[in-house]
Amino acid sequence: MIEIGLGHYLTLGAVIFSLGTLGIFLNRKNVIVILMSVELILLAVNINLVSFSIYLQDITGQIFTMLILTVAAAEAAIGLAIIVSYYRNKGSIRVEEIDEMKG
Amino acid sequence: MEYAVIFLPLFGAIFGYLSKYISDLTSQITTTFFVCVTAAISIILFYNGVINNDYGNYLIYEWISSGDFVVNWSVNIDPLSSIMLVVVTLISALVHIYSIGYMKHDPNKPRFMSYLSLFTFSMIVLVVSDNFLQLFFGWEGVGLCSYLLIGFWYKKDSANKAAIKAFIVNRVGDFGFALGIFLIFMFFGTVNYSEVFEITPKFSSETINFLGFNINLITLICLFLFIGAMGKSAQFFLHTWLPDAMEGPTPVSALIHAATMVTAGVFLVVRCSPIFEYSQIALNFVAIIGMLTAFFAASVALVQNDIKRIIAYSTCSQLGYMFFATGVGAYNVAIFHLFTHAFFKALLFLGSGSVIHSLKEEQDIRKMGGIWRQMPYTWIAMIVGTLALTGFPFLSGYYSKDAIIEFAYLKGTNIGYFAAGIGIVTALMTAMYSWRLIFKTFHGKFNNLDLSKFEIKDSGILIIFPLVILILGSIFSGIFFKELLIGHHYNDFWQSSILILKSIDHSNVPYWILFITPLLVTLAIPISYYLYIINNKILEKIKIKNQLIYKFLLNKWYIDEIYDFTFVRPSQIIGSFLWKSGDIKTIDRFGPDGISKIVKTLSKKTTKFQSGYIYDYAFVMLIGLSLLLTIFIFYK
Amino acid sequence: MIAHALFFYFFSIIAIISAIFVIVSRNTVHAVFFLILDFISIACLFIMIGAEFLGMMMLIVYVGAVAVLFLFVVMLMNVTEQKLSWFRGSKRSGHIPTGLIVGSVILLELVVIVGGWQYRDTFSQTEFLKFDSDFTNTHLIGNVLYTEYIHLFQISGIILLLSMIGAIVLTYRKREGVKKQSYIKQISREREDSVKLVDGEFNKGVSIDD
Amino acid sequence: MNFPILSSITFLPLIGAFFVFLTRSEKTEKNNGAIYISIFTSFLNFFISLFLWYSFDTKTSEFQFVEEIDWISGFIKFKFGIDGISILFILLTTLIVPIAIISCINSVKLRIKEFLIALLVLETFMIGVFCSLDLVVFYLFFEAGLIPMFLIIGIWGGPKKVYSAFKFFLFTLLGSVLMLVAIIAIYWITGTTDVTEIYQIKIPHEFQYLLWLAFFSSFAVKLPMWPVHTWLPDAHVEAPTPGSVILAAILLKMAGYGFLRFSIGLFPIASDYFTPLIFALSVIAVVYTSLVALMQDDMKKLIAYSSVAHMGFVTIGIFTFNKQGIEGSILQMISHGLISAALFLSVGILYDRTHSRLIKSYGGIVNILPKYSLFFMVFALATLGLPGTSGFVGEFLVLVGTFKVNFLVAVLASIGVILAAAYILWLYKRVIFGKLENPQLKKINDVNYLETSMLTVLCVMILLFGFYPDPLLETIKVSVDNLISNYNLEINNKLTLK
Amino acid sequence: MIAIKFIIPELFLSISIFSLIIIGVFLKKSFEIIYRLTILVIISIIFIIFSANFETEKIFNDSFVIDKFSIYSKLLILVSTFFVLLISKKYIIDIKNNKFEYPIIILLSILGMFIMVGSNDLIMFYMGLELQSLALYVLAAIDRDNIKSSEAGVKYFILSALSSGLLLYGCSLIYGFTGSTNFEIIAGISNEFKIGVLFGMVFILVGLAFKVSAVPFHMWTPDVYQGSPTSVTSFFSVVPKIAGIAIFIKFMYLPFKEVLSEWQYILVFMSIASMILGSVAAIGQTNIKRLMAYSSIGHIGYAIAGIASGSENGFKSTLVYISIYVVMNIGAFACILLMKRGGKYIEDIDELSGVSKNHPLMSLGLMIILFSLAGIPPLAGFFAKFYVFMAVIESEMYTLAIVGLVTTVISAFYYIKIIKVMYFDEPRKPFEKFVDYKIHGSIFISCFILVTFFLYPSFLNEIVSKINIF
Repeated sequence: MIEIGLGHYLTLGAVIFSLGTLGIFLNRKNVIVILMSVELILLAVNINLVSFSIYLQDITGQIFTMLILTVAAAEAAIGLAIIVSYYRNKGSIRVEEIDEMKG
Repeated sequence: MEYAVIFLPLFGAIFGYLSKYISDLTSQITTTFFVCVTAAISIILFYNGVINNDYGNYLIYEWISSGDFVVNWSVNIDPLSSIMLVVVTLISALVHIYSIGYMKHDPNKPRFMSYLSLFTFSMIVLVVSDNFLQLFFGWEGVGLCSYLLIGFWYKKDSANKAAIKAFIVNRVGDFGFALGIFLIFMFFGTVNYSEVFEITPKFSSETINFLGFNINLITLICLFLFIGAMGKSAQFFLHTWLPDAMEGPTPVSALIHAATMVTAGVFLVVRCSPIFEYSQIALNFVAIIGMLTAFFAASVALVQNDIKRIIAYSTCSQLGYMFFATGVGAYNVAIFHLFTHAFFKALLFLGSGSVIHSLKEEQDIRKMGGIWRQMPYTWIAMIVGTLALTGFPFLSGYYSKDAIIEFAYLKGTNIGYFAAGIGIVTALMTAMYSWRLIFKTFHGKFNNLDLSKFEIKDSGILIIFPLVILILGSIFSGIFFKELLIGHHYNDFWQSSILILKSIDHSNVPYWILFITPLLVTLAIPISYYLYIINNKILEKIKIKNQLIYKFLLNKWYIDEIYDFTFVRPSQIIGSFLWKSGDIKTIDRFGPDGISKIVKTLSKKTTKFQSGYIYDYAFVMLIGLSLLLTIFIFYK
Repeated sequence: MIAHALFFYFFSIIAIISAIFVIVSRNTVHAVFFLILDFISIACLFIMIGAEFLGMMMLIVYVGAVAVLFLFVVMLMNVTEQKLSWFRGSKRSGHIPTGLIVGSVILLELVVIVGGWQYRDTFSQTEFLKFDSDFTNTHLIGNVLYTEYIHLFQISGIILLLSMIGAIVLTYRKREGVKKQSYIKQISREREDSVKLVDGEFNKGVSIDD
Repeated sequence: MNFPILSSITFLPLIGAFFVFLTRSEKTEKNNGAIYISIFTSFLNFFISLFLWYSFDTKTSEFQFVEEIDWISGFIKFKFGIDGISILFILLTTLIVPIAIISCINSVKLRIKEFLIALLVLETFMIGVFCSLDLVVFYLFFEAGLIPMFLIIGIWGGPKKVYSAFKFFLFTLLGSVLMLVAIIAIYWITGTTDVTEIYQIKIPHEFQYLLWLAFFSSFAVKLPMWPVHTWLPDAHVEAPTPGSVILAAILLKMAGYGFLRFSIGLFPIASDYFTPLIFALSVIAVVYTSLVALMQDDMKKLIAYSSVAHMGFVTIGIFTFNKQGIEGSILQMISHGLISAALFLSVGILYDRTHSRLIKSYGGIVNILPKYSLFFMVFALATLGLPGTSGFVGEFLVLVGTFKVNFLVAVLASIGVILAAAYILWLYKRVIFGKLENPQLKKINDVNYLETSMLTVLCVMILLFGFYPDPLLETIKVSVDNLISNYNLEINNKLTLK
Repeated sequence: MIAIKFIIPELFLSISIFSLIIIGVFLKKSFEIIYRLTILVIISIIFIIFSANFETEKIFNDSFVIDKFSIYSKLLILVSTFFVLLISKKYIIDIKNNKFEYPIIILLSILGMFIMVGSNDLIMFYMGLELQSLALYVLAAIDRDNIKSSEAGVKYFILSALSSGLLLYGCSLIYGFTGSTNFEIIAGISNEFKIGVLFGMVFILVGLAFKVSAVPFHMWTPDVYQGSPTSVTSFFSVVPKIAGIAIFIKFMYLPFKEVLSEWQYILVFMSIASMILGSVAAIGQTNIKRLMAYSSIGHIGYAIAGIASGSENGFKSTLVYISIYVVMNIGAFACILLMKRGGKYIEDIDELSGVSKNHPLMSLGLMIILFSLAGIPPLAGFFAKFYVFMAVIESEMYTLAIVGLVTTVISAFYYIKIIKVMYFDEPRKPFEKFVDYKIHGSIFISCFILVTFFLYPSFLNEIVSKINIF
């Protein structure tokens, strides 16, 4: 327990990843929380990548992380834009009400 | 000339039908003319055969050739076929002539005449064939014509029903016949008579496994062929169509259901004598069925009231005689009886037709009576026919029927004795019902309420003329042809066309058997006169006392009802059961409809997952993911 | 060593707890703040194991930009307060246990496989996680980012461009009836268009409005 | 290479269809241009196929007029060729299609142009089936026929057309997809889908059983055999007259042809092995459907069920593996093609006049339609296999062949013959005979010259081949011999291996 | 810079995007001109690609590959985009969505796909994927005043982000366990694969399956197809599928080639599930776009079946399949884009009732396309399936083949149901009659290809047979 190895970091990543996935489908009320859960997932990935990078003494992982950061930002921007656009039409962003199409 | 025999009636049929566009008369004349010519030719052929021994096989062309299954169309003239030809064409010609008069008022004369000619054609094809398949063609052809002619008055529902019944019952017989042909082809490798007969002895002890039974091959073949014969000749079990067939016009009954077609079964058995001779079992079977039919039909005829039905049952009964004659091995006698029977039965039918015609289509003998003065010619004809039928001495029936009983007796086997006994009893019954017919029809009180007795006139020349010829035939055919056909030197005539392994010595017949039948039938005349004319109370009493038996006989032993109950209804019920429950409720329900229903429910179920909620979608994805991961972990 | 362990546990526990609160808190603004806290703690972990540049980037990009964006939107839509607790949907409620089961199954499998519990021997040999190099982490990244990975850098630029276009397409609207200053119009205004010399007739005045 | 006569027969109707497509559809529903073009095309095709028959060499069992081009390069060649068996079916097709086209004039009232296109396209596919010597090509044509037939039933059909069309389409499609699997499997086993090559290579017998079943599933549905026959009555009932004619006369024969060419040819050992199955199903079909036919109240349905029974004879005959049986079943197919076409035409003629197919709405037709009744009589008699009609020769030969192999099957099948007489005569009685009771019937006219000519042609053919089947038998003789000898060779090989 | 000459198409594309943005911003009512320029750009890229030689080149530290495989995919993407743009123009104008950004975003997504199909490296792949996906999110929601479009955007965005997250997690695992992000290096050491890598592979498979909408990661498809504007749906159903399948093939055949036995059964499962769901769920649909969504799920099932066979014929057959699928889908959507009545576009299948009376040619075309989609010979759709099952049976996966063909029958049911509606039912009011040679031309070309394909069915095979990704 005292010696912190790669496994610990990966476990941390796994926990956050699972929390992120849970957040996506347990949430019923607010789409933005789902967006945040997606960010959590990306965070978990980042943890993985960085710790692998350090472990492997290879910089690629960190570059990858950095690009993911960029993409995550872009994704957040577009996602929020979509949600705003949706909000304008519907007047609500409750996840339960996003069911115009089904079947 | 030989080809003409077969084709003239066909041309007659075709031209007869087509000439309806010209006039009815043309068609009547054409068909009659062609058939008369045919009759003349066949008499010439017969004469040539008897005198000059001028027989032969004339090939027309190859019909079917599939591998070793080769069948020809051909005209085969041999003693048996030549005598059959004479019977067929002669009666047919007479009936054609008769029909011109009889059908005077019918709107569909051309059709009728052409059917008659077509029938003649088919019958000739049947008779002159040299192989089983052509025989089968003719066999079915006459069945068809019989169907067409029975149903000639298509507006009558009963006629249509009777026609279908005739065809289908015949089909049942044909089914057996066809199986017989299959067997023959399968083992003998050919369906040509001559080849088949040649190698039959080799198979005489062959046994085969048929549907789990080990049966002698020859016996099996004979039994199957005989089933065919039973159907066509209306033998017991398959006789039901014949009385109903009387729905057809009377000339038809005379031609088809008395003189020619129904005797095809006898012809078949005789034709196949080289096979039947090798199977005692089959012969015994034939004899038993023949006896049964003879007795059964006679018993039923005793109580029937329809003039034509009585004669029909009588035909049935006489056919029974012929069959037990063949059954005891007296093929020539059977043909002899066939020959004489053709004349007197045609005579009876045509005579009764004349009566019916005169009485404006009345067939019930209870509504006749006392009209002999009004129609003397017909009366004479009927009397002669009846005498001949009952076997009154020195008329044709006497020779042939007595010969059958004698031969049966002389056979010396149990079956033979029994057959002789039945023959005698039946002969008595025959006399009873025949005279009943005569007396009820022509004598006693006039019972018809619809017609005045004085309206009734005898029929015209076209009807009487054939009767005259037939009277002559009924009287003399026995005397003239007795020696030729069943005499001591019968083999001179028959040559190889029939085979009798153990010929019956006919020289020393016991006297009692010679006399008993004529005696009985002669006695029957006054008895029946007494019973039916003078004192018919006795019969009434007997009728009331034995109500059960009377009903039993009146309803023809309930055979029709039994068949209806065992075959017709079940097949209808099964048919609609299979359709409604089998096809619709089972196959469709569990097959296409069921599957489509399942798919549709599945579709509804799957689209229910598509709830529209993001979290559900994500959830499904993650379940998928965890499933894959889990499989992976456990798989490794 | 112990310090490393202590810090690791400290930050990771904070990260996990704040991650939980991100998804359970009723108030969306709180959730955003927990997200920020999460980012900060992870950034700290990054810095601790030697990825300083990325740690800083996390703070700048996530905390400085993304989270603020989130806050903006949350405020904008006035959806800060969720009226009911998040986990009780108005319709079915069977999803919580099944969801938790599925989530924990995934977690378990991940931990078993990648957390190194099954293959402990592969990983636990690592004594200490450290870049043994003369360069700093930032140097290392700087060395390759504009050389080896220039194409990726460019692509990320295009992605950002796209996100910009996308956001504009989706949300930008021209309002009707808003008066705006038009430079072009102003600049391209010519004298001939604007000024007209009229010969005024005496004592009659000029009608200007035509 | 010689003139590609087979391809021209096959694709000529397609060209005709194209020209029909170009005709202007007029506002009045009569579109004479389209009718003339299609009649011309189909007759031309018929005459070419007659010429084909004339130039066909009946002495050799080799495939003739073989055309071969590289099609899917490296995999599959587009190969056409015929032997004595195929040519009869081609002739049947080219004969029936013009008749069907002529019958359109009376029975198809709307969208006749599209109908003709569908018919001509269908003709191409049908001829293609009989010509193709490559499994994939065969499959292609075999399946493609579904499209026009589906449309014919669906667009021009009766009230329940949708159900019937779907049932027809999906049922047959389901049956034949398995065949596709088998065809591909054969490709990977033998390395080719060229039938003649596979005849040489021979499929190892451990594979044969499953492959046979896959082919069987397709043919059984198409034929149709019990218990997958239920699409047929529905399809027949709802299809317009020409559609029923084509369906009964030709489409069903594709399956019979398939059994001959592929099931026996490619998988002799499996065919031998599964003969009891075929016999059982066929006998059930014969008896079962005959009984069902007895109780039908719809004329077309009755005839459809009788088709199932007759096709039962065909399968029995094919799987006897002897000359009489196989020749008989080919003859039976040809004659059934003629007879069922004729029967459906006849029913169609009544239907055109009164718009009812129910038996009970008729009765006493003979009073007003004597000519019609005569024709119908001939066809009815041919259906029940009266000697002298083509129906008899086939049926009888089949039974002869069957009897050699299995008594029980032959006996049971013969019962079907009796029942056939019962249902068809009963039908005839109820429709044609009796009193004319339905007042609506009194107004209708007898057959016109077009109908007469169609019926006469069929009638003459039926009688001709009844009395003189030699041309047909002569054509197929050598090919059938070859088929049987190949089969026997394989079976003997297998026995010696054991 | 020697590398530049190999990425001229991509460079040209990027530069044109920038220029188009500038033009679009500075010109008023610029949709028309941008639209035309976009088409011009696409055509010129096709020519540029053709003018280069087809030798395999690896650039950017082997992270980007130009080979026949990627060129084939790019060409397919370009051609199908070309047609999709052609058919959708009138629709875009009619729904007043004629923003100049629309074609530009499409170009951007194409750029993403280019990068994706050419990538030889996880990072490169990820960047391409994200570029493509972000563009698609925007496209889905582009009709921003329409609630359905917005909802489609939200759904697509969230689920896609989730799937990207999963995919990235997989990438991180693979990176960690192999120490490299390069496909070839990963493939090279694949013998020593640890279970961690295989785990990563599963995650990546999930992400890819999402992109091509394979079951059970298909859930977004129907809603997004239905909600997005039809022009976008037609794009969605065609172009990203090509890219998705291409990269799917690349993943399976390059980095994970050696662990074929590991992924094969996953693919078989996905394939069977997709085929079944695609055919079954579509039956109850009333909206034609939704139906096309299910249909595309089913078709992806067949395409994956080809990959699942794991053989060389397998991926080639999948390429052929997807090519023919593209032709059919473009035709189908062109027909859907003709369904306009009273100024409004309609999507109900029932509205097609009896359309064959009033619009015989259009319904003939749609019928051919639908039969082809159902895989009935002799249309091209049959050959597509035929090749796939050739490959599948070659690998002796009989169950897959039989299930696949049985689902063909089930799916035929809903295709012919549309035909039934068009041809068997009573006609309603005719659609608005307009002649747009772009749409009609596309339908004609599509039908022409589908019908005449059987004359020379090895046309695509011969092209594809030269492709090699190893």
